[in-house]
Amino acid sequence: MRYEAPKTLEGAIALLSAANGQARLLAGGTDLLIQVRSGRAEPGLLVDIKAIPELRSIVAETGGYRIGAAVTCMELIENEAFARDWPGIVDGVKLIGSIQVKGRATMGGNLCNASPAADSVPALIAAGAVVCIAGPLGRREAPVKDFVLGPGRTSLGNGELVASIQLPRRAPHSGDAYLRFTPRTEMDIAVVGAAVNLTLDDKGVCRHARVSLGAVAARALLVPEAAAALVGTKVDEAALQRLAAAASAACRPIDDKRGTKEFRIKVAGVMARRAAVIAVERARRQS
Amino acid sequence: MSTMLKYEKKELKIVGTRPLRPDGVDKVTGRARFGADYNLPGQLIGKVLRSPHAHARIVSIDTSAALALPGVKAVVTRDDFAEMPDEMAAVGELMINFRDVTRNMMAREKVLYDGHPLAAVAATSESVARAALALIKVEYEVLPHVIDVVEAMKPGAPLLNENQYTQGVKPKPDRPSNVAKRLEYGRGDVAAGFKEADVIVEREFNTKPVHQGYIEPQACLASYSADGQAELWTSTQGHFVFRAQCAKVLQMDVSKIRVTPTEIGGGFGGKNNIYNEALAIALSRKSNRPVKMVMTREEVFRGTGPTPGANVKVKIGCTRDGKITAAEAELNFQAGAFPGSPVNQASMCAFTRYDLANVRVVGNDVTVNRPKVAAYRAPGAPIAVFGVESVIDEMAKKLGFDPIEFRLKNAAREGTQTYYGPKLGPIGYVQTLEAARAHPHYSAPLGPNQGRGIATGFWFNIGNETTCSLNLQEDGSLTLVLGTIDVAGGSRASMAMMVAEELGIEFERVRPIVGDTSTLGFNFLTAGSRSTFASGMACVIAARQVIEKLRQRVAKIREVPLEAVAWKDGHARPADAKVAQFAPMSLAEIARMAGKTGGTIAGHAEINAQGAGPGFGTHIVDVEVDRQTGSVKILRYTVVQDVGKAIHPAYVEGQMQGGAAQGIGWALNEEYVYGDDGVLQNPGFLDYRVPVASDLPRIDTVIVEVPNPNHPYGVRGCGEVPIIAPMAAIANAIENAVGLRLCEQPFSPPRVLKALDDAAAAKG
Amino acid sequence: MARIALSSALAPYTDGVLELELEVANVRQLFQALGERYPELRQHLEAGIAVAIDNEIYQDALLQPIARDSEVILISKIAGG
Amino acid sequence: MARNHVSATVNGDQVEFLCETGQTLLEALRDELRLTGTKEGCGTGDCGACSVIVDGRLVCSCLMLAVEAEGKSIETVEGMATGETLHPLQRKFIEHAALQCGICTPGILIAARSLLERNPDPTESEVRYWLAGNLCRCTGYHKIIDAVLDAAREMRGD
Repeated sequence: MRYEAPKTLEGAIALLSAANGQARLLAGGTDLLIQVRSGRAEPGLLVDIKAIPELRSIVAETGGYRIGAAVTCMELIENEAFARDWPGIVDGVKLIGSIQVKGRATMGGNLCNASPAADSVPALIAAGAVVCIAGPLGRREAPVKDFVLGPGRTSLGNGELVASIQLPRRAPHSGDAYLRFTPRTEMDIAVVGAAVNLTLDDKGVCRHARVSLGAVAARALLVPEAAAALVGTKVDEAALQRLAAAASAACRPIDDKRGTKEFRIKVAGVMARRAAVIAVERARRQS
Repeated sequence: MSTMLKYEKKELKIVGTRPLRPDGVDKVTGRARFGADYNLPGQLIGKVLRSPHAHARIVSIDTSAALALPGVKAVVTRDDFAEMPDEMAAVGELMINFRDVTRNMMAREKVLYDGHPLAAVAATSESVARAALALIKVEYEVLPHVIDVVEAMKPGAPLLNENQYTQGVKPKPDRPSNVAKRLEYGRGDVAAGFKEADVIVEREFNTKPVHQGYIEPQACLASYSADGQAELWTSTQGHFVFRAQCAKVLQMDVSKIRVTPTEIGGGFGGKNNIYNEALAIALSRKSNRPVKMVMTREEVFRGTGPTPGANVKVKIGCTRDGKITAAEAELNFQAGAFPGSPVNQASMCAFTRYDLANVRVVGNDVTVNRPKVAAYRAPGAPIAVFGVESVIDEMAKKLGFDPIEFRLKNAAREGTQTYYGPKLGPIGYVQTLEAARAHPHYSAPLGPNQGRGIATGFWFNIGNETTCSLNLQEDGSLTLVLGTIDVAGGSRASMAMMVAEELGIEFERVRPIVGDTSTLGFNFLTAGSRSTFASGMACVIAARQVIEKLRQRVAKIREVPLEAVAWKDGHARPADAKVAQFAPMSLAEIARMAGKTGGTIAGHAEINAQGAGPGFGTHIVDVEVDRQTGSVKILRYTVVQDVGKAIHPAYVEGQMQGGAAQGIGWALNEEYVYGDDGVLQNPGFLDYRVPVASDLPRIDTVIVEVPNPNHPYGVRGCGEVPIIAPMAAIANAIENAVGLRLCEQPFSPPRVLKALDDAAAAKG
Repeated sequence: MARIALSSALAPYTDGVLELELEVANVRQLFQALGERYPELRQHLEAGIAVAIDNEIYQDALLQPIARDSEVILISKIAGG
Repeated sequence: MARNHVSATVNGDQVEFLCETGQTLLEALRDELRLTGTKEGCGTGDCGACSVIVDGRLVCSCLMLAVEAEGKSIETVEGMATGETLHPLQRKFIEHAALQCGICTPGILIAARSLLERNPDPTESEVRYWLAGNLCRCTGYHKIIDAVLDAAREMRGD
């Protein structure tokens, strides 16, 4: 197994393309190293992207943000401006493992690892985030919601890599939140995750909403029916009940060691509802 | 001959205080050396090949390709270990069936569980060793497996051992069975007792296996030299017992194996038996190089002993005025791949907290396709007590009694006849119940969806073989060489405290160390909460020997009769001015002259300590249940326990808090999860969920001290009692919070939520 | 003679006999006498029986004296974690 | 197998070592540099026993490749005391009996230190959540939390 740490994006892409599938990208490595150590992954080459400046930076641009793929969770959590605009995404990022793991892990890696239970993905989908992809044929962009195809599978082609994740400009009175359910308070994989992102008008009526669920299907879902339950309401009890019902109805979960189908379906509604309540509070506070 | 020093009430200067542990600085600076921290020049790395099947016949094992790999120096399989007879054999004073020990260490005709070792290699590096494992070709004939204890007991269930016939049933069965042993305890007439009862509560409980979860994986380093001598460094709860087991399976003289215990990174019963140790010595013998073997966390979960899962049935009858008339229990315990679950201790612990005229307990020790169980802190007791204390609580509620009141009404006291044999001596059970009732926690207000539960636990505590040496050095300081492992609790500190107390000197003048197997005679494991009791007894005897020799020496030096010399506050002083007057001598002064006045002074003890005092505890817990997710939060926890005497109260509190935390994990989220294929699905700390710091509240402790009459300081022991009550206490708290009686451990969110929904559906 | 009681867990090995009187002066003699009377019990005696002499439990104390009027109860040995 | 040459700073000392690409920083510290104070409890980042600080960040050394340490500054438990003087956290852990077997202690000390460097006055709950990545099976955490809060108090000087 070889190790390379290119200093440019082009260098990384060249290495990836040349390795025709034998290379793995190394960002935080908190998932990859475990796969390699256990023999579940046997790459011939590791391409460490942490030496590429563009991938290590958080840039505020056109009112939104561009988060480099190799920015660590702790760096993102400590970025106060970002946390102010996208607290729901930070909710998710805060749940990616222990402080130790977050010191290494990246949101880009969390996304590319393509786990149905990835904690940052539902919030990114709810936020309408876009993945900026670079490859031998140049750059392209894709909505996060379409990027993950299934467990461990993404739309990345040979030689392609995620350069950054882009968050749009925030409208006034907007708020988002992510909640997950785990048996322990920390150190667990989400059994269910729910993200709600919404915008209120001056009268406190919800004008725009996106709801996304994690760990209830082969990949994180965008649930328009759940969002529809909120739009046009003041997010009152009735709306929250419709939201919960729609969220539960959208689940297509499996039974596994972490939770049963029926548990996931029921708790998805609970988490969505609780996340919505937090998102609304945040939106009201946002001028 | 048994050794008994009776309890002496006296004023104490050091015992009962909180000096700093002698192993503290090494442990906070990273200098303390644990199993994996030992290395030798030229050492090889040893790795184990483990079965991917729950149950399969081994058709063939081909190691030729592995041996041919550059860097591989030795491979061992079943062929490298002698067949052992199917009979109990003594190791020290432990009785073990070595037919099973050899097979668990290295599979022979069959693999019996996912993770069962098949072969081991020694190579020049970890990566070469791993590559070599991949080259070993094993042909299996996969067999049907059984992991559920109830299924395994049914006739026609897949058999692990075709030659196993249930012991303890008459007439001798004609068909083999997974039930290795059936045992029955009882007294009185249970049927008549239930007739007298106004109310009868009967429940069935099921628990999953849980692992000791020590943070340090098993690790050892072995060096066998051509002259037939072997040295072993290993993380163990009993280096003498490990030596005996290795000598037996390797057919070596006991004296030719020298075992040095490393600092042990947690054991809790899981490091009472060998796993890799004999393999490492065998690989070293074959390769003529030192061999180091360190388990991965996955190996620890798949290959080392959890505590059993079980099926438990409990039935209790009671009169309207709250007197229990009859109690009955059936305990069906998973032994794992080989017999030897703690069902016997569990049977003896089940009802011993109560004064009962009519009792019957039936226990079954059942083999299933899981790792062979190992001891875990009060082995078996928490499982039986989960059932019994749940039913006791339900009974109290049915009859309208306060749960503590009900337990007091039926509590065992001094002189209570147990159903397994003797009457109980002086015990502190009632005192723990009364202290719990008086504790502010017991009367604190509760909010919605919150509930309070209590439960109680009993453990025998034990004595057993113990040795130590106490050597007076030329400057008056002392070296205390101990043979029982300090498994973490701080026994080195406690032993030094008792010696300092006896000699009337500062704690810091006594340097306690744990000697290797060549420095002392046989010591039993640090297990059964015996260390502070038994090793403490030995230390006191050794210290008193030293004092006696000091008095004799001073009598000679000062030319006075022996009876004229008294030992007080670290000095030899005139016993009585009328008999003889002389200038007192300090310990240091005597030590300085010792060499020139007859030689150095030392004390020894080689004892088999008898008269351990039983321990009792009462736990109070508050929980809050999230009705929408089924998640249970521990809000407040209080442990009340009779320890006889707390030599070092801070370390006793630590045992109570640690035991309770393990019990909380057991109750809420810990469990072995197996697939239909009999393969363990959660062999790691991510999905095997031990409590993390943010899961737990502060754990308050109340130490009760009812002296054990058979120990000079009244010590009973304290390590095991605190893990017994939590599961039941939490189940009772959940019942009080949301009106659900949970009988399936763990009380994990999916289980609790389903129970809540089913209850709601039942209400309509 | 000392009064000997066996824990009911041992009944299968003594044809149900749980109480008897024996002329024995210590635990070793007791085990010997019981082993001769009940061969099936022998392996269990060796494999981990403790005795309670007048309600005091002894483990591996073969030379522990048994007084003429003592009450002796055989129970299983106790290990632990 | 081609080995990578790495030079880094460990507890202020310049070090150099060779490692296989697959080797973790934990293995390099323990096996190449013989700094065995950092422990392996799981190898998957779930127990925190291998916690070290790399360029000011708390990480699990079992989840970082040794080759990635090139040019980095690494702090381990061996570097916490100054000569004979223990770090306040080390002293408080002994005084509060916050350690039993001691296998998790180096990782917890390093993690607690990185917390107090960021937040000199944490609440009990903040300490519990920061240390959630460090498993302890002996103590039930009670005395560990006490020791960290007491050390923080002393380091603040109030």
